[in-house]
Amino acid sequence: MTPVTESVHRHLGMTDDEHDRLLELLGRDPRPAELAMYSVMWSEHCSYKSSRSHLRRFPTEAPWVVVGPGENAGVVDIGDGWLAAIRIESHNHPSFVEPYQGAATGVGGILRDVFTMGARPIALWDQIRFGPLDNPRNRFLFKGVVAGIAGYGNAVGVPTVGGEIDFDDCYTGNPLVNVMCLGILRREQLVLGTAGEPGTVAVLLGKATGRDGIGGASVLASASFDEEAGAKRPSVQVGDPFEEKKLIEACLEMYWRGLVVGVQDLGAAGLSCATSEPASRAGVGMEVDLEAVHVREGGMTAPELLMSESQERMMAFVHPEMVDEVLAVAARWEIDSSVVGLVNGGSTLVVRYHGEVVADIPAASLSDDAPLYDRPAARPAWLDQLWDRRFETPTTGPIDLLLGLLADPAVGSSAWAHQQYDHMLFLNTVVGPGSDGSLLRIRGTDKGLAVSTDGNGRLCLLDPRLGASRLVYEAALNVAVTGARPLALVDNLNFGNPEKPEVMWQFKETVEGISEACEALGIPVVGGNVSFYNETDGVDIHPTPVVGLLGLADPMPGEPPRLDRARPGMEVWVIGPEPTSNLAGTRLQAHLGELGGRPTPPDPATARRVIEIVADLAHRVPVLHDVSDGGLGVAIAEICIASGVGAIIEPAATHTLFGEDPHRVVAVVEPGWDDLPMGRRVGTMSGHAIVIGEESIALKTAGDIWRNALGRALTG
Amino acid sequence: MMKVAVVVFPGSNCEHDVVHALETMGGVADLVWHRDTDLSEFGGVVLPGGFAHGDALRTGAIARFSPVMAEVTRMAESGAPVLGICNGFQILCEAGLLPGALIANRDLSFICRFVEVEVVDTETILTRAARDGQRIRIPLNSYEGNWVDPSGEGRVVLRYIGDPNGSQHRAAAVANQTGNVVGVMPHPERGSDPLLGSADGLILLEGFLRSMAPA
Amino acid sequence: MKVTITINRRPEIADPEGTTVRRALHELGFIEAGEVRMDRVIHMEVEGDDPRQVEARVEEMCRRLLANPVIEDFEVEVG
Amino acid sequence: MKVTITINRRPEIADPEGTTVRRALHELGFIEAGEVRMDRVIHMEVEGDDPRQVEARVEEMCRRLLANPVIEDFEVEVG
Ligand SMILES: Nc1ncnc2c1ncn2[C@@H]1O[C@H](COP(=O)(O)OP(=O)(O)O)[C@@H](O)[C@H]1O
Ligand SMILES: [Mg+2]
Repeated sequence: MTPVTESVHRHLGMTDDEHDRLLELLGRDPRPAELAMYSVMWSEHCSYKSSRSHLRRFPTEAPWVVVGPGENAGVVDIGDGWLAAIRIESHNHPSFVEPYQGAATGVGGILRDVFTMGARPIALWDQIRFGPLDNPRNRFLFKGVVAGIAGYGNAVGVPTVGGEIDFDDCYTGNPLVNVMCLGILRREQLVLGTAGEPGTVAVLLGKATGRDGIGGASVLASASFDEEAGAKRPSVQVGDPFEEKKLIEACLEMYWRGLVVGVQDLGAAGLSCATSEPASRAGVGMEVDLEAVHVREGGMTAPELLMSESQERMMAFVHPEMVDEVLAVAARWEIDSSVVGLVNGGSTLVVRYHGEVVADIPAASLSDDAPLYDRPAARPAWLDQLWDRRFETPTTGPIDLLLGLLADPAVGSSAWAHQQYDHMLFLNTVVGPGSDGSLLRIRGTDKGLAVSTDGNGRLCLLDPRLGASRLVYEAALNVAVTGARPLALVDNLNFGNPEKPEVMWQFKETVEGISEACEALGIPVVGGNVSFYNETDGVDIHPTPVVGLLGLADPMPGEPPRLDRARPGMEVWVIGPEPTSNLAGTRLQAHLGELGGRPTPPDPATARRVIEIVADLAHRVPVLHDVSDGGLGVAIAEICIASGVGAIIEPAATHTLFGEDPHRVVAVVEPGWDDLPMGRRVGTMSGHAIVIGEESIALKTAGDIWRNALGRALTG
Repeated sequence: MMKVAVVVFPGSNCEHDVVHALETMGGVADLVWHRDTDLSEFGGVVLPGGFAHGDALRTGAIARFSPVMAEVTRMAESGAPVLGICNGFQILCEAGLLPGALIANRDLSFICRFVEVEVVDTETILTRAARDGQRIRIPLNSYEGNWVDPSGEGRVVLRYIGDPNGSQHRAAAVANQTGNVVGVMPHPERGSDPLLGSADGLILLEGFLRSMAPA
Repeated sequence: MKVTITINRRPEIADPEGTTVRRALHELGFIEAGEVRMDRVIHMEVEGDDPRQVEARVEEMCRRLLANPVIEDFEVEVG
Repeated sequence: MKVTITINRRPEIADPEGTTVRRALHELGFIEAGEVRMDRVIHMEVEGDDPRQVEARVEEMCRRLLANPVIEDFEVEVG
């Protein structure tokens, strides 16, 4: 046996304390393959060692939750025998190293998390954040990421129906690439990541294993970026959407024919995770033979085979009598397969290679005995200064402010990106990209699934708890405008270095904020992801939680509200509380290069009331648009541009027009409504200009500015 | 009524959408696997969109060797309606059942949005139910939608209003000389429901269904 | 045997890749870039002893699959 | 000046497209086809008189735009 020196564990990202813990656990020195397995499985990325204890705070239960956090995806009951599976993931660091492949493999990974549950993936969303586009490197990253999402998503045949694009200096050295996937399945097709009973056979399906991403995603995602990033490059993983497409179809056929007892995708930590986790969940042991693994290249060592992060692979756990059928289904879909393991009644995971035992460890210990840190948290000292900052409301006229905002690539049309995504496949996309929430019909029923994803790093920097909870309220309102009520939430927590008490404080506050809002609205958290170490040269990103909310419209409105359904003569109303004069954390501030103040807190009772009003109105009015990024002014302008109709809006103060206070929605209605609950009339749809008080701008000019915002920023 | 065969290659992804849209029109359609070698029970065939064989090498290049293509060729020669949508169009070109080839869009980007096309030839299986000059609004969804035809033999069936991708003669759909084999780049099946933005595609699918010999 | 196959788009056929790359180079300030053509190169390991025979087989592969005669020419180099 | 730029994906980086093409060749009976790698060659006209200077500029183009240094190697040949 090769002696394992201390420097090896450090090189693999394991601390000396963790190494001592491992020695104690095993009662001996680890073999090289064992050390490799523990180092990856105990990495931040796989073990959630800094976040696990805090994530317990989330409310996770509701009568309709079928599978909560802990499995590959959360699953909820949507009626009529249908379940929905949902999950969100980040691929931030890989996308910084190689934007196309980083984003592409992110999409591949999130799809696998969903079809591992037995679901057919029906839609994707991407939430992507970069540094400003006047920097060529940021342009390169942005274009590469969009191309990667399009390249993989389109080819794998799952529509990307929405998402978010934002830009801020803090993401220059550390872009955020989050992807979310929704799948649906019949109740009887639900599959879990379990290894099953003793005697079950482990069959590895899909792509041949190569030296991809060894020490890759998991190590990359668990360490900060510095000059060394270059040295980590050779482990770039390449996505193969064609293989994934075949894998999806093969797996769905296996589920449908009842051929598997459990399935686990191979993501970070590859075979190590795909054998130990299902064994641990089922409370069984397993024997694995690495020689059986189908490989792309010769001469791979046992640790390499166990750590490889080659994409597009799945581990199926199969009753021994079904193995031949499983292999036949794989062959029919033209994917490779190999029988690599056998489940037994013990509790150890024994891995052999060339007849030699290379690992013999308690199967559950890789996940269950992972270190758990309660890292110190401290409110950042600089926060008070940020709160005390006085922001001078600009004296610029409303139209100039509006045009400035519409020209901002984060506010302007996202068509440059989303027209590169197939967002129509499967004929379900009733409301697609460019709106508040997406709305997908569920064929064969009169229901619709509404989804909204929301993040806002600036707001969360100013107040992580308040900011995070406002994201949940905003998402709930976004699904309400399609007529849906919230069902379940997934969250992606993008943060800086958790070893800094300030970051840990932001993290805890965020978890608290999401939890409070979810409790107030009765929304269970059914899954998520944590991405730490988003820092470059010691500077952390803004705390950037992203929430994805799934809602159910039951029934779906016959004519769901859309931004393009306003017509001349219709009236413009605002529904919700009177706004304050607060501009803290708004897009207007960002646009003017400012960030400071204390954002307006949400109000749970008001939130509930507005959501109810709006979800109800969705069946009766042509246009509903929530007031968020860019405030009322931008919301109305977007309706005008989408519908090709001007508007005459009452004069209003700058903070009324561009403030982003929560729980507000613009409704455009046929004339004749004397009253709308919590509503007030602010204008009329009419003509070919946007008129605010005394000022106006031609609709065409405003539209061109909005439509070209991203394209113009990209040409530098 | 005769059944339509909708061919599934590894990597196809619009097959269920096509079946759904045909069924909305009262048609009967079955999926057939690319290794099937007998289509005798079908009156027409659709090669749906997607990324057959991952678009490796050139789009459609590998799919044209699939065993089912011998039957598709036989049906094309017998005069039965053969329709390639998007990737199916590309496969028909590679197979030599339609003239020309499809290369990358002029601006080198994937385009997914509604486009308007104009019917310029009503004597084909796709346009039989349409009027000459009729405008049809359906979604385009492709990276290689730019048709080039050095032979000059292609018969343009639908023409883009505007020029989204650089296609020769602004061709959005092309037929063989006898009009029974048609490739169309935008997706008629995606324009099959007003709830999704348009039902214009049904006019085209109607033409296809009408072109099948009565059973 | 190592074989290198070059697949050229015929000059009379449009080359959007080439055109786009040239435009991008100009935008980056590489104004000296003139016409750009992008071709494919396929590197292949082929079993066989006789270079002439290998060449003939690979040419056959090109005619059947690797090149599209409607728009492309090819060249095969063995060794 | 005529410049030829060869861009090859690094050998340790997977090439799924090559794998698919190899599979297709096998199905067509070309069982002698071994590993297939899909690469690119760019032919470019570049204005300039000094080959050394042209080469340096084109290498710069490769680093900035034409090649992806994370997964690809490139070679520039002038003339
Ligand atoms: N922020 C979070 N909120 C809720 N659940 C979370 C969060 N982060 C991780 N989880 C849950 O923890 C489990 C383990 O996640 P992970 O190891 O990343 O899964 P995978 O290997 O499938 O990507 C998953 O069920 C996931 O939903
Ligand atoms: Mg997973």
